[in-house]
Amino acid sequence: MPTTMFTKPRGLTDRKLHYCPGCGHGIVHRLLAECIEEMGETENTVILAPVGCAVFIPNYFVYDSIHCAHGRAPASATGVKRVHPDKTVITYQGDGDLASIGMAEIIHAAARGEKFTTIFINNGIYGMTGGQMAPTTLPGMKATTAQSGRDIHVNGNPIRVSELLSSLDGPAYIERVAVDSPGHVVRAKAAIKKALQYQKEELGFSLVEVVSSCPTNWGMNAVKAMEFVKDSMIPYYPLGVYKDIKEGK
Amino acid sequence: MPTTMFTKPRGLTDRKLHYCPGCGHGIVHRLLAECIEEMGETENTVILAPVGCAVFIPNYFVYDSIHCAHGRAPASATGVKRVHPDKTVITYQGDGDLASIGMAEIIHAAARGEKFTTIFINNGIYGMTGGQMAPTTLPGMKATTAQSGRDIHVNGNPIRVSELLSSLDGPAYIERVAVDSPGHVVRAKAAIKKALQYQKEELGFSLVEVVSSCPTNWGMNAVKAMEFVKDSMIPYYPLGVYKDIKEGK
Amino acid sequence: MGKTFRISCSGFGGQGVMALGKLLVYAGMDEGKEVSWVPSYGPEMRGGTANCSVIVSDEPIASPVVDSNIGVNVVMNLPSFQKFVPKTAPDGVVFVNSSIIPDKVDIPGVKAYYIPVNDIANELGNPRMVNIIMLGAIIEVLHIVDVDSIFKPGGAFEHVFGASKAKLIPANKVAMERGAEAARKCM
Amino acid sequence: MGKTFRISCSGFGGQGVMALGKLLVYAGMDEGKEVSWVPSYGPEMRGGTANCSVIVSDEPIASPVVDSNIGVNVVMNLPSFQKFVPKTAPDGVVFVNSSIIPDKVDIPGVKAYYIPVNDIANELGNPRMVNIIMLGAIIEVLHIVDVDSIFKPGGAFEHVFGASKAKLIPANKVAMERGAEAARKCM
Amino acid sequence: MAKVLMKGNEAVGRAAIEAGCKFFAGYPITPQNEVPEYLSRELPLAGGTFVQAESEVAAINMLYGAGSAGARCMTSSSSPGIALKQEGIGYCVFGEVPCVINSVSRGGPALGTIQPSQQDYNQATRGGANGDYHIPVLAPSSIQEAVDFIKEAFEIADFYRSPVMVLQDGLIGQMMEPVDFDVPVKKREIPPKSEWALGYGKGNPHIIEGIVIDAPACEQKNLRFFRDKYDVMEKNEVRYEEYMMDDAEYAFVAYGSSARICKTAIHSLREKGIKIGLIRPQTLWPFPQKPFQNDKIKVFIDVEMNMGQMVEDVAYACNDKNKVKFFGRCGGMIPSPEEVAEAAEKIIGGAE
Amino acid sequence: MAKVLMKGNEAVGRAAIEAGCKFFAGYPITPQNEVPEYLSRELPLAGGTFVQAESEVAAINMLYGAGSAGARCMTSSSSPGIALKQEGIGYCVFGEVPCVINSVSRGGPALGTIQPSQQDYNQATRGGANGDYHIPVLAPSSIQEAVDFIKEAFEIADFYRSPVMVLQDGLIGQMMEPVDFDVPVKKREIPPKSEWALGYGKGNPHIIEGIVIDAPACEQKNLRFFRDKYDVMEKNEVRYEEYMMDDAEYAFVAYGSSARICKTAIHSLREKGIKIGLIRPQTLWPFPQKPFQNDKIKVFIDVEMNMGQMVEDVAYACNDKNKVKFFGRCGGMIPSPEEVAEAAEKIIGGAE
Amino acid sequence: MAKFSVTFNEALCKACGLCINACPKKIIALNTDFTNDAGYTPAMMTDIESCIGCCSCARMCPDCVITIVKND
Amino acid sequence: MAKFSVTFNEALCKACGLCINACPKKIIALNTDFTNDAGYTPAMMTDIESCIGCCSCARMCPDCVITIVKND
Ligand SMILES: Cc1ncc(C[n+]2csc(CCOP(=O)(O)OP(=O)(O)O)c2C)c(N)n1
Ligand SMILES: Cc1ncc(C[n+]2csc(CCOP(=O)(O)OP(=O)(O)O)c2C)c(N)n1
Ligand code: SF4
Ligand code: SF4
Ligand code: SF4
Ligand code: SF4
Ligand code: SF4
Ligand code: SF4
Ligand SMILES: [Mg+2]
Ligand SMILES: [Mg+2]
Repeated sequence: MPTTMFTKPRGLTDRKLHYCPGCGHGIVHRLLAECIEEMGETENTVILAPVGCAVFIPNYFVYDSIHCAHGRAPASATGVKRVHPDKTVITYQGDGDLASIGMAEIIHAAARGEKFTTIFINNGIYGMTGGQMAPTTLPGMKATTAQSGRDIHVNGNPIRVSELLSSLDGPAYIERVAVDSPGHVVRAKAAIKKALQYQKEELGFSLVEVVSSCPTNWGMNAVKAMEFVKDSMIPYYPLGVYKDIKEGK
Repeated sequence: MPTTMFTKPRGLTDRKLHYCPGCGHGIVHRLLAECIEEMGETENTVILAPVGCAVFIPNYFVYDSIHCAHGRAPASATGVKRVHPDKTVITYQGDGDLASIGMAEIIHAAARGEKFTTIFINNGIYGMTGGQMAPTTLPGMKATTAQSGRDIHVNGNPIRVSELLSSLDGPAYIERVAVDSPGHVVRAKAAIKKALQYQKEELGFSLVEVVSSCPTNWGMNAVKAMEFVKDSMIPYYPLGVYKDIKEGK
Repeated sequence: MGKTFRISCSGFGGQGVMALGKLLVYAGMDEGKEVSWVPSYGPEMRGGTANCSVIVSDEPIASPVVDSNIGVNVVMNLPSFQKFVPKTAPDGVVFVNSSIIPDKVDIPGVKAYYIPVNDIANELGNPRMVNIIMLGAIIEVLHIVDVDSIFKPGGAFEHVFGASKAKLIPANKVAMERGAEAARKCM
Repeated sequence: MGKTFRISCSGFGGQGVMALGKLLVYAGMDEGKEVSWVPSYGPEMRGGTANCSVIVSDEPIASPVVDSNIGVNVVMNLPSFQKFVPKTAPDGVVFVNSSIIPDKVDIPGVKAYYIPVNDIANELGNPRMVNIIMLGAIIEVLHIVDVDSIFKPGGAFEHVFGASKAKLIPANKVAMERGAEAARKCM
Repeated sequence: MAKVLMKGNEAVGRAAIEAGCKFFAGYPITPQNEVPEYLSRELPLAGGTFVQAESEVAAINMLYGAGSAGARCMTSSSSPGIALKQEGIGYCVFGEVPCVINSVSRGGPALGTIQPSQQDYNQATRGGANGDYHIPVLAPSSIQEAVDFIKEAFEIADFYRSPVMVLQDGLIGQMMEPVDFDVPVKKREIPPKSEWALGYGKGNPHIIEGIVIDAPACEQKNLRFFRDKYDVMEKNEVRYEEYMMDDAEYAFVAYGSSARICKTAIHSLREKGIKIGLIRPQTLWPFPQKPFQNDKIKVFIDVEMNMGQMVEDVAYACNDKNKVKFFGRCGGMIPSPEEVAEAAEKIIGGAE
Repeated sequence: MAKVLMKGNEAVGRAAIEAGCKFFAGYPITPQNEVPEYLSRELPLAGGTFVQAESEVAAINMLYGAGSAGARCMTSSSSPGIALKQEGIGYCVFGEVPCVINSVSRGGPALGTIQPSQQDYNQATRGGANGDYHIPVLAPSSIQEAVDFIKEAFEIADFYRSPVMVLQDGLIGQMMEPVDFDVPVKKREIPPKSEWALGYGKGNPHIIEGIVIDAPACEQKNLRFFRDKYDVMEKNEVRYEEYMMDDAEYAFVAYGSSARICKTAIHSLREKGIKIGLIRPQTLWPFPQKPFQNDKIKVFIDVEMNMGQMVEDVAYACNDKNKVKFFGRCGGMIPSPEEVAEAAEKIIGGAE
Repeated sequence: MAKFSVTFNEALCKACGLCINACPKKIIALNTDFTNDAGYTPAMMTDIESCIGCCSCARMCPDCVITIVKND
Repeated sequence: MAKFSVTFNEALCKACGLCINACPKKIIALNTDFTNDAGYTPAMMTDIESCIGCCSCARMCPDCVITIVKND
């Protein structure tokens, strides 16, 4: 009897994703739906969409969902989770959303140890608005508001979110992963699953930072963009577990 | 000939401080004025006041000054310093102001490496509004919004600001000091001076976190409050240098 | 038309003027009167002056602020005397803490009572009772409320200071009576 | 009253409809006409349809939006055909990319030109020139602007694509001419 | 139950609990601190959650989440804090998230002063969020009314799935008055959570919308709001009090604390034979129209603790701006009944 | 200089540089992204500073600092971003900090849609900050006017030491039109920095105030603003255009893009013999009063890309709400000249 | 029958090439003969027999285009 | 004349006691015989001869009450 080894997870709707060809958002959407399905939480999940390319998340997942104000998903998730402590509550945020305008909200949700999970897509750019500099844009990397490349003396230094948040006491689990290769995708899925499990176990706040790509605003094709992730992004944003209270880290 | 060993620095006006008896704000005001005077910057300084008990800073210093919106002094200081790169620019912020509502602004000013100096008064409470919980209120410590003492499972974990900011690349100098004893006051002054010197040398952002007291809202007299700083605050907020780019730290 | 007391209580923070006002409104409410209490909340951190507006009336209360036309003007320190006495109503009454206020009220038609509350409190060995002594004087002169409404179980005193402070009632009754006595001397 | 061209250009992102519109307005401005160019900016990330409103007129331009009563309707793909053709003015003209649009315009009074721009572009070995070919057809039929205003040094072409692209002008001239030729065949 | 004496702010907290509020998020600011302080202590005892938010922005966005999840929820703040909530209020409007915003005004602009004021009338009634929208604004003038209006606000919020604001001034927040918590509130048929709230969408996902990227659809949503919400509110939710208006030739127009001051002024003016009454809007939006369709009134004297922010609403309602005069104090100053009466006499003198 | 063809947003950026803007802080948001993008590239070349702020809140507070320090400064944003700036705008008002706020509206509320709209009229003219205050709001209806008004805005801001808003819609921001950058701007006598700005206070400290804790002093400050700023602005800064009003019996009232659409509609209506013109407010605050004191006009037809936010201002100006009718589209929809003309015909038909 | 079936939902494919790049056997290519509704030339298998069922292609696909079935 | 003069600006003193606590020689006390305008009983020296001029008192004073002069 033929066995299906790989197919679209149940948590995704049939809507065609509006993302550009080869955009990492699609990969992460699928991983998230896979993890939730495997945990049997498909009917028990609420997802909070950011402002950013992923704003249309409600079109793509079968979960209850909400469009949050730019950067404020962690605050809104605090509201949702406190009202529904038994639901799996997930925020999905880009680097502009989480690390720029929403910096106060993510730090405080993390410090409070709010028991939801954040999927943080670090693609080093403001995708939706057309390629402006993000807090995570690499030094030298071009953006429409740093047209000759980010100069740290003019534009400031990039922010490493996982490192920053792991100095806090509230988070239970923080890992940085990437989706540039099949191997990393597998690792990314494991991290997402672990983060959701920590949520279920009520251990505290959990976050997975996914180093992803934005072929369109990086001005590269999808394959080259994944190479850029490997060659340029990951060295600046080292992958690994930054916080794991079960491991005493 | 008699020599004056100690007197009010020139940078302070003759106005009587409105602070409660024994409040640490007064000590830090004096230290700041002393350092600025010793550096010959009395006529060249702009100070940005927070919202908090120190909101009336413009009454007490002879410098040009401005009342900032709650938590936004780092943003406004960015504006001032970019327009006047040659001035000594100082923000003075409380823990509610800097670490709660103003968290995004301080992190981003620090990450951008804005060349001003922040004096951060950690007194573990919202002084001005009458003793509500601050992001720095210790576990177990009472506040009007945590009346049986901060419970980290209900109220979340305190935030250690110096540790948090020192994970960033923009800051040149970050030290945590206290004003509970004459010895610590001397050390605090040295830290403030160093921070201002790093600003003059255009090395980047500098911040001195001062562990201070709020006798009124802690419900203690001034002497007991300083003992509380020593016995309870400092163990949770260890003193020391957290960032010093000259020392490669 | 029934009677309306428009009361202002003012003094240093720490002299208990806010509590004095609260005792009046709790007792007044208990007696079925209309009441209101308005604190002035100033910018001062600590210290400085404090004051409250109190109305005890047989009619519904329109404006609860007593900052002009003060009917019953209780002043516990000199800054308050200077600030509030000029605002007394033409037929008003002033209660002055004469222990620390040397000045005299000089407004035609306005009657003043000089109660040395600090001295009496010191005699009683409890300087914090100045407000209760003054309250005794006020009630003695104006009968705004009954003394009993203050001290009875579940009464104003317990409301304001908490049931756990009920043990202090006897001492406070004495203080009230000493205030009343001082007032009688002025009448 | 002078002449006013109310133009709509629509197609896939990548077919250069925005640039087509811009060439018209730069050239029109150069010729002293009143001009305006309005992009539609949609929510789509990439792909999807793009369109712009262009007006070239002898009079000051009031509303710059050309979304109804379209005088010159340039449609480069099928979705655009379906969406925009019904909005053509009663005396309007439609330019259809007949290489990939099988449908025909069937509105009384409206004249349509079917230009197989993809085929011509492929013949010329440069599929990106579809917009220039179409522009050639439009100018040939309507004389909205002079070809010279497009290609002269410092002209529209250099404005839109940058002076560094001036070397491509000869090839583009050829493309224009091929478009004009195709239009003449439809006349 | 008997009346109890309570500070306005604490009474607001208790009213919220009695109305079934299960989530409160707020950030300290004078003169409303007793609201969060009271609720931090009492709400958990009533099975609810109190969160001290990191900011006013976070607080309103927490409500956006908690309200979306179907809980009755409230935030409270004062002037600059309300300014920071504007974007979030817009999201609650668009996402149709019921919530209650308690606003206790102080003198402004900016940090201004902490004394009571009504300088936030425009802020409350016109908002500062983007887009076309309205939210009901209830303006109590006593602690009793503050309690009743808070309870009512939760009902209105749930009924229309909309934010509702209760606009007070520092005076009502800080004073004490007897209050009866047993005044009944009209219960309404409210849309069941199972039909829309997050966490209830089993199988048929519930979506709380912040964006409707397709302009025609976005327009339709706006039109639906006007048809099903704002127009209905204008018809059904208007509240006002008329005081001594039966024989009145002049009318004060005032809300909140300044209305109380006007009442005192009316007594002294009537003693002088001036036939004056008071129209007291209890809802500032929807603004009452009917009491102003009164031809007997020669002059409407708008009295506010601001520079005349309500004047245009009164002029619109009575449709003759020349009939509208203004007296006010601002920056945290409370007018005395005497100065109000005097101002009225002058205005009336000028009008005759 | 000859006219150049430019996108509205870029023209705004260039106008700011020409006006001497030396500091820009902004946060990306559609449909105004070309403003920060252009300035990030061009402003440093002109000796100025561009900062991409971490948020709109930070951006306006950066202006509060840079403006206080005496630099001409600007921020730019769109609908929800402007909502977030409200508190900061209040600080700029109270601290008397000159700055220019460019607002390019999209459909709302909330994230709404990114299509052009005029749904932020209330947001711009009534603000959402606390306290009594007004800021001048200029509403260009072409790119030329956008450029002229940006330059003028800097002059007004410096003259009154006040924030000034330029309110546009996405259409003007995104379109291209020829523009002449050499149209002269009236230079004004502006208060010298040496008298007030931070960094210029040698010996006599300069203080930018956000708080005046003493209520009487706070009131005095408010009164001074009304006397020295708002009243003067109402007298001197009102701008409007009258178009074909000489013989008009009906008048459109419209600003920005919708005014252009009305002009096209006027042509077709006049062809049908309907004597209609246009009153186009160029300042939304102060709102023009004079053109509405026109007894020949039977009906004022307010046309906006919103649900009628200007209606009350028109009614107030003409002092008869029954003469004011409304037609509009919202949520990012742009009305066509044809539907405007048709709506006008219907309204006029009903009126006759 | 090959050991594995690898099928592409062509309507959803955006021709990004990530699957092609990920496949260790290099047996995926774009089908330039066919353009889907969105204007893309979707990916297809060139040599299903060589497929080792590693799922690398599917894991990298952002658009859930690929389904892999083991035929036993 | 004592080696040091330690003077208190009594009008500013808030009687917080921090100087008293800081003085290693324990030669500062509150002057309960005098109440300043703000209602406080200000600090004073009890034994100036024992002063070692360490400035600890002044360093701890939040209100700049204390001036220390070395008399040589
Ligand atoms: C208050 C507010 N400010 C700005 C915007 C505009 N905006 C939309 S998306 C976005 C940034 C998106 O970047 P990111 O979070 O990195 O997500 P990505 O698109 O890269 O996935 C911005 C600034 C907005 N919608 N609301
Ligand atoms: C936007 C805004 N929110 C809240 C407040 C009220 N507020 C004034 S001071 C303060 C906190 C002060 O605490 P902190 O920063 O720790 O300073 P401290 O008084 O302890 O020195 C708050 C919340 C305000 N003025 N503005
Ligand atoms: S713009 Fe970038 S992040 Fe957004 S969908 Fe396209 S590739 Fe993905
Ligand atoms: S309240 Fe606390 S921080 Fe504020 S002045 Fe008093 S002691 Fe100092
Ligand atoms: S399953 Fe592996 S081998 Fe087979 S096509 Fe996909 S990537 Fe290639
Ligand atoms: S990865 Fe997916 S979308 Fe990309 S080419 Fe392969 S099948 Fe198509
Ligand atoms: S200088 Fe030293 S020894 Fe002298 S009084 Fe002060 S603390 Fe005491
Ligand atoms: S430390 Fe200063 S304020 Fe405190 S008691 Fe001593 S002299 Fe007075
Ligand atoms: Mg991004
Ligand atoms: Mg503090």
